[in-house]
Amino acid sequence: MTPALALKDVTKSFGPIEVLHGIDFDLHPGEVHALIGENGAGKSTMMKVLGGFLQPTAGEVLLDGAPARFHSGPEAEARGVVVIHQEFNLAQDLTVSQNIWLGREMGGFFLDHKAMRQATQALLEQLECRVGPDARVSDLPVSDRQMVEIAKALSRNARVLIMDEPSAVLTSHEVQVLFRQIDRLRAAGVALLYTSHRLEEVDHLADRITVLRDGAVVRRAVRGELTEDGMATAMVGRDLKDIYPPRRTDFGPVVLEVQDFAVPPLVEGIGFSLRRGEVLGISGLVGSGRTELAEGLVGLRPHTGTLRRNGAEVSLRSLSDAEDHGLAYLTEDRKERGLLLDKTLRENLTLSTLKRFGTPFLSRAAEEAALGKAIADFDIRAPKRDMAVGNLSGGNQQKLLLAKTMLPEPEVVIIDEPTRGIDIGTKSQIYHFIDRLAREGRSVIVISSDMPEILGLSDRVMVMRQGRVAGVLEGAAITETAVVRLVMGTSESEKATENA
Amino acid sequence: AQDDKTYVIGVSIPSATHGFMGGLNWHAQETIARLEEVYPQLDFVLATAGEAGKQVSDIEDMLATRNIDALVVLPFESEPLTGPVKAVKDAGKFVTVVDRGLSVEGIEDLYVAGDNEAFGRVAGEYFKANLPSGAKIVILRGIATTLDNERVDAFEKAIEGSGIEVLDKQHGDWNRDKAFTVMQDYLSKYPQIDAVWAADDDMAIGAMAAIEQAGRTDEMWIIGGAGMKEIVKRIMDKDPQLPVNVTYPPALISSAIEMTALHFVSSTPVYGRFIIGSTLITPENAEQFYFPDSPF
Amino acid sequence: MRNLSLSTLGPLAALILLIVLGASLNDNFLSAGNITNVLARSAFIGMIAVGMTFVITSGGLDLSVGSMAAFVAGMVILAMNALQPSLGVGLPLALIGIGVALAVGLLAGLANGLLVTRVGIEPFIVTLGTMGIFRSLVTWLADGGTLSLDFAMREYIGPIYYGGILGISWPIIVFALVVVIGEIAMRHTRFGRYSEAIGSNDKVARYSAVKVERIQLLTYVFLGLLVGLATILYVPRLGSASGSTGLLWELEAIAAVIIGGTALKGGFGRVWGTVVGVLILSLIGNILNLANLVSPYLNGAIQGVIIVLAVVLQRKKTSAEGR
Amino acid sequence: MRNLSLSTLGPLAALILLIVLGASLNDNFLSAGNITNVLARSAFIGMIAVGMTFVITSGGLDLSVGSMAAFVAGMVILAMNALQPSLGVGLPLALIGIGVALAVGLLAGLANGLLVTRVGIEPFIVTLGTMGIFRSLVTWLADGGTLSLDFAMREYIGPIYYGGILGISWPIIVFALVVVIGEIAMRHTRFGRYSEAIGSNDKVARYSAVKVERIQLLTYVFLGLLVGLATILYVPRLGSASGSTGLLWELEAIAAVIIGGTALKGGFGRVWGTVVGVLILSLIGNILNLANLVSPYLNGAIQGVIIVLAVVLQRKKTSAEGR
Ligand SMILES: Nc1ncnc2c1ncn2[C@@H]1O[C@H](COP(=O)(O)OP(=O)(O)OP(=O)(O)O)[C@@H](O)[C@H]1O
Ligand SMILES: Nc1ncnc2c1ncn2[C@@H]1O[C@H](COP(=O)(O)OP(=O)(O)OP(=O)(O)O)[C@@H](O)[C@H]1O
Ligand SMILES: [Mg+2]
Ligand SMILES: [Mg+2]
Repeated sequence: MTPALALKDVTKSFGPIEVLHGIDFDLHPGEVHALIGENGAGKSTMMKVLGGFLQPTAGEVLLDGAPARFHSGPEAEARGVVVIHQEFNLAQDLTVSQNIWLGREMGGFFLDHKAMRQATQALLEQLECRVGPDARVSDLPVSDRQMVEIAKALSRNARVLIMDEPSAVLTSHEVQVLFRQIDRLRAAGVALLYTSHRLEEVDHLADRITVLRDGAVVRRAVRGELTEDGMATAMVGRDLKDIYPPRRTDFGPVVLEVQDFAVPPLVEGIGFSLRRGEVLGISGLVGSGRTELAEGLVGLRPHTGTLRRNGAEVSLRSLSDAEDHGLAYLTEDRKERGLLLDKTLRENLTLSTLKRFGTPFLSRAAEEAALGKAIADFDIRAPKRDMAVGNLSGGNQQKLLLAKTMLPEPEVVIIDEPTRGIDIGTKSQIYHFIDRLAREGRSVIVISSDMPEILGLSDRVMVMRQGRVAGVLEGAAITETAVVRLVMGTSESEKATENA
Repeated sequence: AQDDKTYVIGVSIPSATHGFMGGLNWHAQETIARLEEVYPQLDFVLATAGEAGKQVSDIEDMLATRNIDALVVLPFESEPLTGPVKAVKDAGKFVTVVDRGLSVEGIEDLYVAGDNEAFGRVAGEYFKANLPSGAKIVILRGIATTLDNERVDAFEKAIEGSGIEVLDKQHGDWNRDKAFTVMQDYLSKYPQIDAVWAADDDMAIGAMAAIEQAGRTDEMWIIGGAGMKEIVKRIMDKDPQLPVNVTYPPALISSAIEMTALHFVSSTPVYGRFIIGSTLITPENAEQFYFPDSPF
Repeated sequence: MRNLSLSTLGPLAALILLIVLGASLNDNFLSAGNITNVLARSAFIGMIAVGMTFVITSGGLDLSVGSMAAFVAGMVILAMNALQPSLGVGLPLALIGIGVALAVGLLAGLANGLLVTRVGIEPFIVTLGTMGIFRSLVTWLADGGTLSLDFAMREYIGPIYYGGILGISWPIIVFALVVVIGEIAMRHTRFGRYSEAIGSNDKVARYSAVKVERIQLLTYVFLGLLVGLATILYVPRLGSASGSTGLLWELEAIAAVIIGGTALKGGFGRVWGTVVGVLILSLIGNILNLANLVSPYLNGAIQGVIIVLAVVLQRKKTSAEGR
Repeated sequence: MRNLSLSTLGPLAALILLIVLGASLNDNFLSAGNITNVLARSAFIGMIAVGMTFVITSGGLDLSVGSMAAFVAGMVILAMNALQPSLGVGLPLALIGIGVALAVGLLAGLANGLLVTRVGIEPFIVTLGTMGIFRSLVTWLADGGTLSLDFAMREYIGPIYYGGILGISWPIIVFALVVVIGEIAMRHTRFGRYSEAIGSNDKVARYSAVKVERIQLLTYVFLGLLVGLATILYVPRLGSASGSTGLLWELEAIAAVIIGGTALKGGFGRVWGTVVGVLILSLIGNILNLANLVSPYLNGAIQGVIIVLAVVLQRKKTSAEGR
């Protein structure tokens, strides 16, 4: 059988730096092919080459066995090759429906708004997504944006669908929805290429697996040949053990206490406390208000209620107030709120802590030193130090964002989706880093849609549902079923007991 | 001062931003072309400025790079140009000031000017003589400048005691479009207007178009100013809407340049003040003010 | 409904306030004559502002429209004067004038658009340059003075400005048509949709098979055409063009667009808003002329205050969230 | 090094070309006198453009600077004329003039900044409004004419413009200082870094604990102060202020900033580039005066062409990939 899409000895360089070295690769109709590899291994680059968004420096892209010579993404799309990009690819000012049909509007000379809206509605329903067709994309949470991206790709009726970390910003429920779509497409004979750093997903989905390391294929396998551990080892090139650090036991006094906290319009009546040296996990569905709560806590959103820091009531009106009180927040929205994509690593790293780098004149040397340390601590892989952050691989951007958030050495840090898009090796490093923070006597709130992460890291888990606390679990009570039950709201009676 | 030496005469004038200045620019270029032909020993440098600061720069450049022997300047504004022109004089150059006097007396060798006071007064006297007491008029003023103030003050002084009522005096900025708009609004606002003083012919043209559109052509007449050729033509043709006009000839720049040239090419010393009065153009004398080739 | 949000009602509210103010200051304010005057004089800037809405929405800018209008008017007058001896005063000559206006406008817009899209220069710089070029050319063509249409021809085409049907004058009718077409183009055609998409994120648009350069080019050409159209209505009014024709129209057009709620950074365009913006600006001038409020020297200040206030009315309460 | 990329060298190359052109046209072009003249006259717009660089870099815009300069000059002259009888001509009066200029500039900038940051109106609209307000106020204060400094005082402070040390005149020295301070502020202080961050993405800046509104406010205040400083050097040169003082300076200042390579959309500022931009604009005027190239009516066209060419020189080849 001729592959639907293939790469023959493809090399890709950005300027002097070669990031793909002689890749051979094929993708068949009716299969799900998973591409895995560390951050910066070249997965996104390879997918962009396949999808026509980048031209190979050497080698060929073959479509149905014949040289494809795509000059642009749209050209490839016209021939049935569709890409869901890792970076969001939506126009923020347009509505969901406008984005989905952009470039392929329905109607003759006049646009057929009704048809597009209905088709959008149908697509979103298929994805069990509650977003309205007329919602403006800039008003959507990142997870909904991702669902819109998926809807957009589905609307293209692709022969080849390339998905670059589509699940990174989704919760488990939405991932299930996505999987059903993937199964449907596979059955319909579509060739699917899938990347994810969640290896259990790869294990579940993939008919074949290709492992990339440093821009070269290091392993090819078929279903069942590799375990999750095997994949991790193939990616990282060494054995990975103990992804999650051991639990901590001795906690200090309460450092943060929240009472009757509300962030209008969604979040109300939140109360919890956080002890010194503790990791509090917050779980919940998309739209349950976790991000709003966090942003309210650090003064980024208008809020009401009381907040005590080491017993003293504080009023945080802005993020810099929060920083003065030793709080820090890592946003889930890397691209729109986290990083300046057109600036260098150094400028991004030090932005929120510039005061430490000299008054009145900034010390370039000190900044460079901090960057050097961050690169080492967080294993940031940047081909060049003075490159624009937007050109880093997604995972490395996330690591930089983490480094940036940790630079002020906060006492209490709220991390919203800490390992989004991060490879398994680095994930483990980050978990150990969080553990080290806690052992040093800091307190960490982890908001995560990744269930194993919540289970593996948290000393306590607070579950949110529709803007309220659905329940709090501690110690041995933290089990997947218990969390899921609270998340889905299947047991109202339990809530009362566990909340007490 | 007659020898084989060539002399450079700098001419600095405002740029052609409205009809009158356009005419003045045209006359300046015309005169320069003519004089360069006649007197090979004369070189001219012409610079136009849209703003006082730019004009100061132009004059500095002439002094620094063009080695001028004389400067003919029509100051964009009097005050800002006084210092720089004085610097030219202090450098030993011959200075001719045109139209707008400097704010310090005695700098220039030669002063050639129109008479803004008379420009307003002559028009005002015509209104006084030709309108009954109680007549209602409106005024279209120029750009807010000292010279506009002088004209309007003189006009108002001239009609004093005549019983003529000035309904309104807004700025038309010497601009046809602006004058058209303002006149339209005057016409909406005042049911009776007996005459219009548009202190410039460009504005008169705009105002006339508005009056025509409102169908009130027979109700009022208009006096403009500066002798634009189209207007002079209509006076010649005894247009009842445009009975007379007041001169303020853009050609005065020609006189200034010529007299400055004479200073270098003839032995007659040229010094002093030449005020070119504003006279009334009437159907009888209109012919002598009609220059069909001028753009103005 | 989203379309009836505060930011739509804001400028409308400002407009209504101005109308109430005008009516209370002068009885003739609401007379048919005055309303016709205000609408007709809004028409020039209005048509240009509708075109500008598309340019700005797609992330561009055009500073040259005022001098482009002067240039187009100059070319029309030159062409008509040159052909009048052979063609005589009449419809053919008028049609040629119209043709010249549209053609020159189109070419001028094309020049701007090509410099922006093919050569890749900032629109601000391109149109600052062409602004100087067009204006200079008019001054030069007019020899520093005024280009005037031959009087007979002017009488003939005068009705284009002053005439009309059913008591509504042509500029108003044409303006209304342009607005309707503009609104439909913005809301209901690909051209408008793509303009918004490009202004919002040109990379996304490019990834979605939108021909970014072509659409951007089209916005400039469309604007050029509208400048030509506006000039067709302008020339009969006074029958002349000079270096001072259309002075600062660009600022007025851009201001109208922004007052109407279109974002200067692009991505979001509102043609109706632009119309309201144009009317607000025209009304301010009209009211200042009709009412002897203060020293005329302060007109500019009052105008400034009202512009700012009109926009304050349309702003929502801003918060970290709202941004 | 990235800082020496084509986009830095582009405007420099254009500048050098202009200098070569000037020198070949006129022997006196490179004379000390001419160089001094060009630099000194660049100083006004230059200082304002340095301030504008920060405003634009942080995503703002200020159209009011020209009329603000007129307003500041008017206030300085009024104050000095009022106090001259009691204080006499001398240093104290001159110092008061300087104080008034800086204070009025600062307050004017503060007004712009507060309207933009606290009331949340588009900078374009705010400064379009204040542009009209400042200019009107000057015209009104001058009663439609010109406000003039008493001649005796003018003679006394003349050296501020025409004097200097070591043969370098004061405007040049002050301008050089402003440039150095501006460059350091942009590259080596938090203020500059934050300005770039806000212009690049104000949301990210806010999420990075940057006090976005405060920095934006500061950019307008800084610009206002620089307008005040420029006026201190302007008043001795021209000794007067009227409604037409500083006309279109805003356009020149913005053009200088953009020619210099700062992005109009914000996020990336280059003070050195702005200086090059200002010099390019000054030199174009100077060169046009040096040689009788063509009809003066076409000066504007030549200027336009050179501006566009200067920017073409600095553009890299754009490609779909590079965007
Ligand atoms: N436009 C570009 N210019 C320069 N370097 C680039 C560019 N795009 C990608 N790179 C570099 O190419 C390498 C591969 O990046 P790529 O995005 O393909 O990684 P990835 O495997 O998708 O990683 P991740 O899991 O973090 O998404 C990285 O080192 C990245 O910095
Ligand atoms: N009206 C809005 N305008 C702009 N952004 C919004 C708006 N409403 C929500 N958001 C964004 O959406 C996210 C809020 O997500 P929310 O708190 O509802 O869900 P969550 O529980 O954090 O789930 P997840 O993060 O998985 O989507 C935040 O990034 C927030 O900034
Ligand atoms: Mg990737
Ligand atoms: Mg969230």
